[in-house]
Amino acid sequence: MESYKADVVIVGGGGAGLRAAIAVAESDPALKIALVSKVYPMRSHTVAAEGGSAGVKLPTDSLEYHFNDTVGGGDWLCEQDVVEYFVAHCNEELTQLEHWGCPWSRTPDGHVNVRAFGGMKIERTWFAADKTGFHMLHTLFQTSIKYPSIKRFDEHFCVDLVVEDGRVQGVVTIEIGSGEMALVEGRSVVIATGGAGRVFRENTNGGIVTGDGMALAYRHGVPLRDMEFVQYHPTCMPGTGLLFTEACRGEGGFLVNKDGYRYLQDYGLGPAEPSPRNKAMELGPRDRLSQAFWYEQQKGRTIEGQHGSVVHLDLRHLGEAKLRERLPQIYELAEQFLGVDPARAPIPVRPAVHYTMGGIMVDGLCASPLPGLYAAGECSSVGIHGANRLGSNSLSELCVFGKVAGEEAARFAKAAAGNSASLLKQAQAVEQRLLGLKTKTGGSERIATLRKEMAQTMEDGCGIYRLAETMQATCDKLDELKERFKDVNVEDKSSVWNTEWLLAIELEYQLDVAQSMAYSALNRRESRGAHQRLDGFEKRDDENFLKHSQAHYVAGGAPRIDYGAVKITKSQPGTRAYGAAGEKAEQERKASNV
Amino acid sequence: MKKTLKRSNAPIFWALFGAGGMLSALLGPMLVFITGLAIPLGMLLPVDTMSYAKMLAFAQNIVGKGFIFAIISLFLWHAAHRIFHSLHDIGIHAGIVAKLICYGGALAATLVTAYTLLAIGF
Amino acid sequence: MSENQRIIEIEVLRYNPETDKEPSKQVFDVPFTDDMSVLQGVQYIKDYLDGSLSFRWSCRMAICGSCGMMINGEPSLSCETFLRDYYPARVRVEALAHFPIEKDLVINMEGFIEKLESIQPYIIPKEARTLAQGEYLQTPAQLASYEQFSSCINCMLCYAACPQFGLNSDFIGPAAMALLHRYNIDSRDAGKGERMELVNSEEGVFNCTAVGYCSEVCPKHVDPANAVNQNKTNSAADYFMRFLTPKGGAK
Amino acid sequence: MNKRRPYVRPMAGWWRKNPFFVEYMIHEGTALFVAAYALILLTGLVYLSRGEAAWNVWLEGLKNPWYIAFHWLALAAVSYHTYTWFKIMPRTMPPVIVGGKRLPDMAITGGGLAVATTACLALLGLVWGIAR
Ligand SMILES: Cc1cc2nc3c(=O)[nH]c(=O)nc-3n(C[C@H](O)[C@H](O)[C@H](O)COP(=O)(O)OP(=O)(O)OC[C@H]3O[C@@H](n4cnc5c(N)ncnc54)[C@H](O)[C@@H]3O)c2cc1C
Ligand code: SF4
Ligand code: F3S
Ligand code: FES
Repeated sequence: MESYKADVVIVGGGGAGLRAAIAVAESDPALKIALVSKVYPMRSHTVAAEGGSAGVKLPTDSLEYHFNDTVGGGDWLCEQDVVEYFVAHCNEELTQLEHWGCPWSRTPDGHVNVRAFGGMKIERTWFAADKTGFHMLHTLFQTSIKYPSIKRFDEHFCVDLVVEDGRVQGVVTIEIGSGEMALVEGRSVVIATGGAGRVFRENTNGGIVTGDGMALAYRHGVPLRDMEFVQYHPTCMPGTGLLFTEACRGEGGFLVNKDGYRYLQDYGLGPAEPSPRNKAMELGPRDRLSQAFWYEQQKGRTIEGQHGSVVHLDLRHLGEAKLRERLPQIYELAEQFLGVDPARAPIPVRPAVHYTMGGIMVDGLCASPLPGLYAAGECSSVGIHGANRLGSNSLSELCVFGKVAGEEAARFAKAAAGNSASLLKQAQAVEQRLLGLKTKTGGSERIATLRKEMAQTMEDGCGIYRLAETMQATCDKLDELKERFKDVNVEDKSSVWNTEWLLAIELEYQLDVAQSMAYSALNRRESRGAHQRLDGFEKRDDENFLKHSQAHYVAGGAPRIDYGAVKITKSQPGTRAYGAAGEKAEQERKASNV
Repeated sequence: MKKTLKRSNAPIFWALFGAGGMLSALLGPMLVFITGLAIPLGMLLPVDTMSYAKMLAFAQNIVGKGFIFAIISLFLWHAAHRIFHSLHDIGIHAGIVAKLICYGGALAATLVTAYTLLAIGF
Repeated sequence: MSENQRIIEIEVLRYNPETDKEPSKQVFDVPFTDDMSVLQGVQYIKDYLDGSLSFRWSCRMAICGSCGMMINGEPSLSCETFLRDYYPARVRVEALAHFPIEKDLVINMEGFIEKLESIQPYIIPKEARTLAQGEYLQTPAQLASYEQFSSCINCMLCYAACPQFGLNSDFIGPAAMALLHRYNIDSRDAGKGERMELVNSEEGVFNCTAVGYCSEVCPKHVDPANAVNQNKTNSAADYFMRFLTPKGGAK
Repeated sequence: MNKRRPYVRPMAGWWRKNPFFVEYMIHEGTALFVAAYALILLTGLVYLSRGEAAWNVWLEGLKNPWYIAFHWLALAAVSYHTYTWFKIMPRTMPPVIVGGKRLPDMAITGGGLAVATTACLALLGLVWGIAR
């Protein structure tokens, strides 16, 4: 087995991973960086982000506002000191991207333009048309080429961490092209493998978003935090789940039910004004909008489509010219995938799984409890999203915490002792285990069947609204699927580009991650942010559950769930109110503060 | 990591190709029509349009000389370039030989044109 | 849903380097609905008919650039090409043309990545700017001048479309040139001189014979042919100007 | 022990496999007519330099039906060249921005063809004027 020695290993070539790699390279050009990614970096799912990236920009805005929006939006389950650091560094990071060439959309005088986004009080979302993630990712990837110390392992699939002497010392990879496994050593490792949305059925995520990194850390004893909080995005394509960005509403789109009625006004988000005001109506937070959809569906006021109930995203009043300029990709998506011309007809939409708020538990410096292991991006839980992420906060997170993770990992690598000599043996054991998965014969379970059943049960039990009974059923089903996985059949026995084998490995990761979600959800007996229950726990319960859930891996069994404290600095938990009610609440808060 | 790059001499041929292509696109159809169809068939233009006297005078005039030279040589450079590439396209990578035949032919014709125009005198 | 489900034939060019001498065709019967893409068709094959079929994909929304294939001989993104447009005829799916096939529909793209790396695809500023100085000012018009060339998703359809690349894989090719051009004309960049060396070289723009099919198939309207061909003019200018200017154009 | 064995497909006959390429080969093929026509002119020039008798032989020769047929074909080919030349034009020149919008391809091609038509008519007019 080949082995390669680096100083810092970064797993994941998305926004977070690339930013981390550049941070390591800039902090010390002598450090050797191995950037491992199962796809070429520009294929990473950051590429799909459409709407934009938050950073205080306008003179009317302030860091405090951004802080309040984020903490309130997260239903107070945020680490407030980390949020404070975050909001203070967004603008700087987005400016850095500008210097690196990101084609941000501009105002007529040449400054970077900002747009409105859900749950944000003031316009602060930097955007590059409706391809923000695409441009950020390509800018980061192309910039990373400048640094000779970054050695990329493109299309190398990370299958395990190597832990020895109580610290992580490298990773084991499969070179997809040859099927050969290798040990990539490092004195520190950054995980930046993105979210896990593919464990659900209808989702906005790419095929690669399978929670691998979460499972890797989890299996090595690192808790997954707040995994029950899974964001449903309210405006997705029925069937495929493809996303119509929140920017559609930021630009002034309406959501209407089958009667053409802007139903959000019935759910405490009104009043309905001709163009949505910030933090009201269509610009409310995602959890609220998705929940409103659910109620409309219960009331029979949605439209029945081929792929379930839908409501209409109406952009017609914006006019073709504006749509083509501000939302060109959305325009094409609607035309090509749905045969709908958004300037002439409303777009059918329904909620779909979009984002995993939880992830690998790390502190404000992106360090996990396992020494040498860092995490950043969607796979991590650094603590800024709480129970519900605000749109456009996560692209900024990639940059802000990608950089922190890179710098901290570099620091750790320089201080750490040399690596143990016996790592290769560990890696060879991993190789044997995984080759076994491929070479074994006589399995009777199809990968696709298991995957489908998992995705369905997650949707059933961990959807927009949750009940103990169905969550329990989901937990049981996942246990069953894990059992059945032992009998999985990999038809393809070859080495070169054996993607079936990789799918099997991914499925195993997904099952672990799904379990952490379902059990965390079952145990949280309250409703908060994206976790909403209808079985007697409809209220937020700060007394018992203003806490982070932490799922611990238990080999061969159900995860063990315990809880950790939430760091509250300046914002005491309050009512999450939006629309007119929200404005009133805010005024009252202000008045009482003086 | 950086490869050593060799500067291509293509701009010379490409510029001639472009100039000839533009000239033939602008005037080609009408020239073919006049010299190849209208005159021999006696259509449209007076029969003596290309009489010896007129053509000699044209070829002795400095502007006329320039015109004739440009048309013949640039048309040929244009065509030579395209033919050279088409040979490559259909899988005849004769390389230097093809190059010599195509561009060499254009060069030879250019020289003959120039010589003849000079021989015709002023 | 099942009433309007029909069966379409998908013919796939298979190649397994470990057992096959050369690629061969295999036909699958795939049930499909009107909203199914060709990608979903091949996914169906992998999930239920033959798990060994290999192909790249991820985003499903025509932005990650992974899923390029030859569909009925045309380079296309399989996630935004729909089976309904071929039915009842058979759909023919092959790996992207002009690239070596690794397995089935997977091509080797290392050469392309090397090209991307060779064009210095990052801002080379006149003078470094600090974060404290804030953003560069760039007017919407300045942005518009390069924006189109910056929207390349590296799907390589243009390479599969370009016969000149097929005949000579050293040719820098359409997408890499589009990206190079994008940086050259970005108001923040001053690296044009360095990049011209590649444009002018034997691997450079003059391999292009203005076939133009690259722009035709580009799913993101990058118009790479325009980038390549504009740079012929730039390169020719550079070629002749060096005789006129004492320093000699780009080095 | 690397099992990769990338398969490189042959290029032979590529231009027959796609209508776009067939068209490309045809418009490249117009070069044959351009070359032949230029050579005919060059012959004429040489005959002109040899005196009136020689010139008249050349002029008479043009009336040969084969030559006439050739010139009809050449006219078609060169006209097609003109059309395709301007059709690719939008690919080859810097984008023209008018009023903040990129000029559409059609406009550039149309403009080019209009210029070519004008040039041709001007040439005809000129010849006609001189000859009269
Ligand atoms: C459709 C969509 C639109 C969005 N829009 C917005 C928006 O407008 N604003 C916003 O702020 N956020 C948005 N988000 C969220 C945001 O884009 C993501 O949270 C973010 O891009 C995740 O980035 P990342 O770097 O953490 O992971 P990714 O970009 O997903 O990258 C993960 C990387 O890890 C690698 N990897 C994974 N597993 C392995 C393994 N086993 N071995 C090796 N490598 C591995 C992958 O190859 C990849 O390179 C959107 C998300 C989606 C899905
Ligand atoms: S230029 Fe167009 S076709 Fe070529 S790689 Fe880029 S997006 Fe794809
Ligand atoms: S197809 Fe190829 S030949 Fe030129 S115009 Fe495009 S690069
Ligand atoms: S799957 Fe991403 S472009 Fe088709």
